[in-house]
Amino acid sequence: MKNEMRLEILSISENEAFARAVAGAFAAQLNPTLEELADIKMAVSEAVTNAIIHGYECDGKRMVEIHGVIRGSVVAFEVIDQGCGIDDVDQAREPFYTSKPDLERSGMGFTVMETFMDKVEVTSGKDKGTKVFMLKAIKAAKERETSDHE
Amino acid sequence: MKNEMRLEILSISENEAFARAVAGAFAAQLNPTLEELADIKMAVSEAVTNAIIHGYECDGKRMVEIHGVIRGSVVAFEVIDQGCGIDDVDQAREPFYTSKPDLERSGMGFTVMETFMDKVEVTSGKDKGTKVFMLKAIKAAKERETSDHE
Amino acid sequence: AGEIKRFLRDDGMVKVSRSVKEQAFKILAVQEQMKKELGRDPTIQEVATRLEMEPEEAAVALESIRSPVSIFEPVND
Ligand SMILES: Nc1ncnc2c1ncn2[C@@H]1O[C@H](COP(=O)(O)OP(=O)(O)O)[C@@H](O)[C@H]1O
Ligand SMILES: Nc1ncnc2c1ncn2[C@@H]1O[C@H](COP(=O)(O)OP(=O)(O)O)[C@@H](O)[C@H]1O
Ligand SMILES: [Mg+2]
Ligand SMILES: [Mg+2]
Repeated sequence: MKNEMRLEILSISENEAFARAVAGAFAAQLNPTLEELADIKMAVSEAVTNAIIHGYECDGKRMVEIHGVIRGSVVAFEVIDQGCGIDDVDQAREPFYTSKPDLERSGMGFTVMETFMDKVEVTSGKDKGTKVFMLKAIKAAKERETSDHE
Repeated sequence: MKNEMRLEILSISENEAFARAVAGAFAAQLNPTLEELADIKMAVSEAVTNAIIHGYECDGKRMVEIHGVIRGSVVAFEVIDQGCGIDDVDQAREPFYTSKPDLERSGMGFTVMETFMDKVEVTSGKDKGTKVFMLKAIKAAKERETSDHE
Repeated sequence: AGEIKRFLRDDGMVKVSRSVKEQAFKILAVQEQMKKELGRDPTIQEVATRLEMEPEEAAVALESIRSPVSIFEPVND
């Protein structure tokens, strides 16, 4: 299968649930299992939340971009903001690191993405915005059927 | 409430269902009844199907744009393609008119949009693409509660 | 990380297409029930809250039983 979508949403926290639902609907076309779908929704959701909360500091004016691509049995998402950017990406990706401890953030956003997706790439720079690319291979329906009968 | 989204999807028929799901998830933020939700999804779906089938003749290359806006209790969608356009919009909007009788289309797409939405505007011209704007007012949840106690 | 995964994964290998359809039928059942309770059509939020879902998620789930071509029934195989 081959498909593509681009979504832009306003940076308000109400749109986190919307983005999660859209990512789920897009990935559903590959007929994942419930757990795979939950993984994808959770990972995309973390990236979108970061773009809204950190990138744009919830200004409610600028737009977060979400690109979705399906190629064969792989689904990939890119979550892009033109916000404040990340100074030290390696540090940001460390488990429990957060620049906003006051907000009761867990510092586990990137860890969640890395755990639930097969690949996560972060491109960012101070005042240059942030792009998070992630992909996951979905076991094809046919393959699954075969392994069910093993 | 105030919100905004922009979606671009590839013009393949698989994306009709995806667009419908996205429109539904977006409109859900205004807390409609399931019936209002179904109305909106159906109307957006007809416009998207037209863009894919008529506008782009399913080329699977160009993108259909869907803009969603929420202002107060009104949700509006714009479905835009850069395709072949419509020569005679008044004729196209007539019930049962279809330029593709061979495809078993019903010719009722525009009629469905007009029936299920509060307003439908079509801007189009030969080779200039087509823009369909539609809006629907959702009874606010508060109003609904009040009328419970009447 | 393994624990977070395990926690999420009690659902095992249930396919999305089947379970999302089940969700959708539950949504419709709750809608009918609430209609009787309230004497009016419930909103998507009211129904979703009772099922501990997000309204956006519920809206997507309903797609699985309404459309002839469903995002939950892929054409890739
Ligand atoms: N889109 C972004 N724009 C700016 N900074 C970001 C962005 N995403 C992540 N960060 C930075 O990386 C840190 C770690 O992110 P994350 O692991 O999700 O933890 P948390 O969001 O809980 O702080 C954030 O605290 C923030 O400083
Ligand atoms: N986006 C579009 N681009 C080009 N032509 C369109 C578009 N939308 C509608 N039309 C024209 O208007 C006609 C009527 O549309 P509609 O009422 O949806 O009926 P149907 O799609 O069943 O033909 C179509 O047959 C087509 O000729
Ligand atoms: Mg985070
Ligand atoms: Mg039509």
